[in-house]
Amino acid sequence: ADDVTLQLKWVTQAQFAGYYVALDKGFYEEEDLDVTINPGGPDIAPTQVLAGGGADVTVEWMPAALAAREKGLNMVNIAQPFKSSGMMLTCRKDAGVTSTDDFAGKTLGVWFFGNEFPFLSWMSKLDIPTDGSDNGVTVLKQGFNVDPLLQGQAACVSTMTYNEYWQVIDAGLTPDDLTVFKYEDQGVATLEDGLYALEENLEDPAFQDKMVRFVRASMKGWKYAEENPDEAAEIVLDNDASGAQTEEHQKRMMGEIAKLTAGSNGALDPADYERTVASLLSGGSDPVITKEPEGAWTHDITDAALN
Amino acid sequence: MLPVLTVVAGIFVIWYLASIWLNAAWAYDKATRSGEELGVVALVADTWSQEKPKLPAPHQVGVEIWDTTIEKKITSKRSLIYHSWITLSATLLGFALGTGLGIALAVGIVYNRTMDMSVMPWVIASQTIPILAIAPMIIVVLNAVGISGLLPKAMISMYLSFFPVVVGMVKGLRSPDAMQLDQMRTWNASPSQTFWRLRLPSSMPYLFTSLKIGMAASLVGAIVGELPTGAVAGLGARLLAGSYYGQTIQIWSALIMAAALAAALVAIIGLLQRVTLRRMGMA
Amino acid sequence: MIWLIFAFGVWGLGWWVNTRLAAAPRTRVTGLVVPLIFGITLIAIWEGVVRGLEISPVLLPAPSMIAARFVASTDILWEDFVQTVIKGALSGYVLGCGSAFLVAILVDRYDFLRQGLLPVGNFVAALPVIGMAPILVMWFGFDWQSKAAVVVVMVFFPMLVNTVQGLADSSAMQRDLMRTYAAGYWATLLKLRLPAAMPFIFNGLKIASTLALIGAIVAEFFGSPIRGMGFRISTSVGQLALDLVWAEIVVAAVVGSAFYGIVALVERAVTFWHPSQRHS
Amino acid sequence: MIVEQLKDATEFHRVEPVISAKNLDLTFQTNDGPVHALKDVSLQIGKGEFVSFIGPSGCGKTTFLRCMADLEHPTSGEITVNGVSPEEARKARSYGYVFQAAGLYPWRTIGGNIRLPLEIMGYSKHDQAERVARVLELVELAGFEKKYPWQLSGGMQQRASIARALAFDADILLMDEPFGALDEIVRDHLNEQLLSLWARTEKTIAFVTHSIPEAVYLSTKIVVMSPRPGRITDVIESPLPKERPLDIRDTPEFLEVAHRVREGLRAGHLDD
Amino acid sequence: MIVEQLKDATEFHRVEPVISAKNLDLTFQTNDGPVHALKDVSLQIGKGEFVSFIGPSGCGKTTFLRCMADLEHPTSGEITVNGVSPEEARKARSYGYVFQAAGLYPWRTIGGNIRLPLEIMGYSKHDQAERVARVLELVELAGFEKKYPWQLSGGMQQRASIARALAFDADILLMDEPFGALDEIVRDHLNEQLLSLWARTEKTIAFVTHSIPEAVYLSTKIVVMSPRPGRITDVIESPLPKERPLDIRDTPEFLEVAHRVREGLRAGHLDD
Ligand SMILES: Nc1ncnc2c1ncn2[C@@H]1O[C@H](COP(=O)(O)OP(=O)(O)OP(=O)(O)O)[C@@H](O)[C@H]1O
Ligand SMILES: Nc1ncnc2c1ncn2[C@@H]1O[C@H](COP(=O)(O)OP(=O)(O)OP(=O)(O)O)[C@@H](O)[C@H]1O
Ligand SMILES: Cc1ncc(C[n+]2csc(CCO)c2C)c(N)n1
Ligand SMILES: [Mg+2]
Ligand SMILES: [Mg+2]
Repeated sequence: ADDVTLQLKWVTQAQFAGYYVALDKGFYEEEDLDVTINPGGPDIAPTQVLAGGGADVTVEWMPAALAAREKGLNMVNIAQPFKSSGMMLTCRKDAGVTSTDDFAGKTLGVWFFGNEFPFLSWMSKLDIPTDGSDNGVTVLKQGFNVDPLLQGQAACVSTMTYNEYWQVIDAGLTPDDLTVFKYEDQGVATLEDGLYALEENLEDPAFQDKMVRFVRASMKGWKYAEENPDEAAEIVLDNDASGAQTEEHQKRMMGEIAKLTAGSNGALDPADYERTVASLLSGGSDPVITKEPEGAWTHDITDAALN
Repeated sequence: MLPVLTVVAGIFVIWYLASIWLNAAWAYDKATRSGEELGVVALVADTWSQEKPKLPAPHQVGVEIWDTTIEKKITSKRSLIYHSWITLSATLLGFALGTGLGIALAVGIVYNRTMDMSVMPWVIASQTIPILAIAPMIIVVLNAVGISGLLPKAMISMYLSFFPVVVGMVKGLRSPDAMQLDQMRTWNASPSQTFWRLRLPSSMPYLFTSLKIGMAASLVGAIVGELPTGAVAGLGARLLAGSYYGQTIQIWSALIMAAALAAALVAIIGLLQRVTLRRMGMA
Repeated sequence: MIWLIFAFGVWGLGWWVNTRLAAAPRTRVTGLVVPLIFGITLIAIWEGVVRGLEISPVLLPAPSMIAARFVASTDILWEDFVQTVIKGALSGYVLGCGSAFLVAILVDRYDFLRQGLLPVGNFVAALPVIGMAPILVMWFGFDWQSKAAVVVVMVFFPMLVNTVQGLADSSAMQRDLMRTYAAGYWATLLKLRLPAAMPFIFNGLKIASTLALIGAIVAEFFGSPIRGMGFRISTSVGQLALDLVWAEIVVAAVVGSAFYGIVALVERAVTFWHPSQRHS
Repeated sequence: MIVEQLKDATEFHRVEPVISAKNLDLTFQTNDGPVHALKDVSLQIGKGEFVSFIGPSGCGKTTFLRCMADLEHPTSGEITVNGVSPEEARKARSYGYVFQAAGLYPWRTIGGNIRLPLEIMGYSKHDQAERVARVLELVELAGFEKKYPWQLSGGMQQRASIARALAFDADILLMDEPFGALDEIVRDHLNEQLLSLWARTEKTIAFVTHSIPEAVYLSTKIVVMSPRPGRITDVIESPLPKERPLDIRDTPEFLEVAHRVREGLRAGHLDD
Repeated sequence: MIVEQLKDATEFHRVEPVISAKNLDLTFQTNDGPVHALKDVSLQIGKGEFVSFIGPSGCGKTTFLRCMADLEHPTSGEITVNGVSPEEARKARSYGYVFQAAGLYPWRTIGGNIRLPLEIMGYSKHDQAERVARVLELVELAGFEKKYPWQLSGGMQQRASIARALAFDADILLMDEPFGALDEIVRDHLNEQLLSLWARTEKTIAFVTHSIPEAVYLSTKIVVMSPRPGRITDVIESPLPKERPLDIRDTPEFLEVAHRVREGLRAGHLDD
């Protein structure tokens, strides 16, 4: 069997259910693949792991991948299981935020470590400075959780529909207490959770073939997970070595993830790609990427895998 | 024993009071949003039983530790003992490597003028580098050359633990006074004889103090090393996962467990120290 | 290949020069030059290896690249320095060491506290920072105050333990002498035990000086405003701007070493009488 | 004979015993069994006396002096200083102590070391300076005030520590082999100085020495001790006058006393 | 007169100078200026001689001994030991050194301390045990082999350190006030022992002391030094025979030499 190492963007959770299902159900084995899944974490830059040769393929957000490409790391999107973005900004009404006009003067929690790009392009689209000036917003580097919102240190924090949002709810705030800005609704959604491999590796037909089989099995896993969300969540729990995840949370997450993967057969929709690039290029004085990327995606793999 | 118990009791009292104080804001917040009035008793009861308190009450942590140690099979991924073991193995390997490196460097510094003059400033500088910043790079680089598993974590452990050993041992190996060294000179003792019969025995008190600090540092290193390996398992993973989900009770129980582990390891070294120094007639 | 040979060549040259210098009588100049040459040698080897093996700048940038970035980003580096070092580390250091010193004197004075507080203190000292930092960020907010708090927690116990140990370090005869003078508590403290404790107190201050910087930087990983050395490092790693990461690390190393050096200088002036200062 | 001597000594100074020890016993516990350092030691020292202790090394002289100074606690027996317990006497700053080793504080200069007790006892700045200068002169160390202890030879350090004990006014001086590392000339000089100081101030002095001539020359009373367990074997009252020029050492009385001390010492050694 | 003496001494042992110093100078740098510890010191010591050094404290006796032992390096001048540099002599383990302070290792018992140089020099286990027992006997410490240094009195520690230097076979013995803290009886005993050891083994001995009788009793040559800067003021060849019973100390020759030493010492003090 051929070895494949997959680097996840974050810790083991239902966000990556498709891969775990494929592993657990033997879909990879059927494709004669021996897949190792490495969970990520707050300290792991999947792009760096890919560059260092620690993984063959990685789950990454497109803004980070394109930014890395500009730095000279030739990452290529080979598949895009996620159709829509789950990113939102969740605000407390009692902090006085009900629309984007209320941001000025507020403190907003943002994820950095390569995840700040969608937020920054949104703000530049809204023409709100992020330097803490009077008519701008004060940005706070949000830790791993939603504490700043609960503690009242920030008016808004970044959340994912499938994860942090529910932590806010679990903590005792109700949807009525909150104003939620989905990036999708704001027209600044960027592509999340695509599969990326290195351009120079893809020149090798054997590697290409491996990726084709990998993507095929992975998409089979995703389909299975969408259809059997509870079982998928259980599989994820089994694979969580930290023993910290709860069944309730993972099942709910799987439900939300299914909404995001719906509509994608695994192939990248060039229109989504164009939208993402446009959004990233439009960043005013300090855009995330400075020029139109070339060769940042390919249909070769998905074409071979899905037909 | 009595003083220890008193202090511990005092800490518990302060801890309980602090958890009322720190958790009250959230209790009031909840009450106002649901339009209730909070009495003192209700307030105390609430602050001591929140699911994600700012500061969990001692009994909440105690229950969590009980649940995750005694109540779980030790092979279970939800057992703190399982995670402690994972961290412990990296700690011990890192500690052994760090102590070895530290003593080797110290001997080099004491015996080689070139090393004495050139290495020490850089050893100090190496410790001012924030380990959390380079830990992921170390792991990625080691991964790239095919080293993974226990060793990368142990390397970070080693990086943190060799420093106290170098500093302490350099001081210790230099602690014989001028007359004692002069004596060795009059006997024309070889460098290795001076080392084994004078410098090493004189450095024993320093060695053990450094080993204690080094052991605690190793543990921190092992925990740090667990974060960029995907926080897969170990006390670091528990800390992180707890932190990620705002589960303060889980953080605290992992913290206490880590501290207990460190305290136990340090106590073992303390015991070795007492036995050794007694056999040397120095205690 | 050329670059690799260059790396080995520089290594040999540096080692040779240093051996020669170290063999010469020790002066102020050689004391500075030798470590400098050692460092330059290391950096040259680094440059040679990175170029020779064509290591991707995304993994490990060459020193020349880091230097270029350093020069280009002095304003950012300065802003981060103020936030992390001046506001976070220094205030925490002063507060932590100061309070540890005072507590040590209390602990030393009352045997009850010594027997009770020290074992418990050792336990608390073993709480890993990585775990404490998110909690302290939660308690003290995301700005520099929480960083200072982390530093306080980190430096408190090394300083406490060293001071307590130092206060007990006078020899039996030195203490007997004070007894014959029927010297009171304060006289004994000021004239015997504090001076005798100085070598230990400085040990504590030195260890604390490296811990303070690490603590302040690490705490920024768990939430921070959008400046500070820890913030910049983690953000830049995410953006693969490794040159900036290393520029920050250089700042950390330089500042940390300077901090340590200053403490060591003061130590030399205060404990000139101690054997370890006298003959080396 | 010993018993008689003891009785003698006891009666002689009934009036004003400055130091009075009765049946002192002291045992140290060590890794290989107890060491009986003092056994049944009884002695009375009257006001203004100059008492020398002489005996083989390890016989308990230092230990006995430390008991007087409240630095060691007898296992049994009773000891009073100035009529009160050693502890109270110590707290009243009744004595100056010169240790067998110099024990200077390395972080203070010689001057600073001598000034130390003066600072503690609250002498005025001016008084301090004046006294430091005076005692440095006395022990012939003028000019070394600013040096640190490790820059002095062994004998010089010892003189500095004597100066330290002489700098303040204590009624009782306890001196443990203060002149051990000094040459004869300096020693003679300091012996004379000590005698004149003693005559002038009427201090009570307990003095450990290994030199028989020194003991005889200085003392009004010589206590001979013998080891294992340490006990008093002879107490000799000196018949010499209070006024003692150096050449008194050639008189028959002097030689006679010296002889007796030597005999006592020798007896102690034979016991062994 | 001094010049003559030096010439005398130089010529006397032309045959086999074991130690030869020519115009030694040594200056210590201290915080308040240089200290001139040795000035223009020249001396020859022949094989089998017993040379005592005597002089006021701080005159440089220890410093001179340390120069011979390669523990201190003269600022200028030349010194050879056994015809080679002190360093080579040290490496050949040519001498045993007794320090002014005992300097025992606290983590070794008395026996272990004495065994230390034997272990270093590679004596056999059996030989070690035998030698340790012998020298312990010699300094009257039999029975204390298993005690730790801090459980011994000052004098006992010093005897242990003497025993340590005697335990191995060195041609040259350098002894810095070895008997300072001992009482007269033990001192007499050890003096006799040392003399018989010297006669038996033909060692060359350099011996620092503060006691004039001791210097005269032991030596074939007495070197008188004077301080600031430390220099040799007199070198006295002893006319006493090699065979010296203790009561030689009452002979006129003895008293005559002692007188001359005393005068030399006094002169040194007056210089001051
Ligand atoms: N701290 C101690 N622990 C155990 N034994 C001790 C201790 N101090 C003294 N001794 C023992 O007590 C005995 C008396 O010792 P002490 O120091 O009083 O003798 P000394 O008469 O002063 O002798 P010296 O003239 O050599 O100074 C000795 O045998 C010594 O070994
Ligand atoms: N390490 C040093 N640093 C500075 N000065 C020193 C040092 N060692 C000795 N001296 C000085 O050198 C001089 C000679 O000292 P040395 O120890 O040789 O005297 P000594 O003749 O042995 O005296 P003693 O009989 O008191 O032991 C003294 O004035 C002393 O202050
Ligand atoms: C330090 C850090 N904070 C936030 C994210 C953002 N993030 C990326 S994927 C993902 C999973 C959603 O639950 C989240 C939260 C990160 N990667 N690292
Ligand atoms: Mg004594
Ligand atoms: Mg000397």
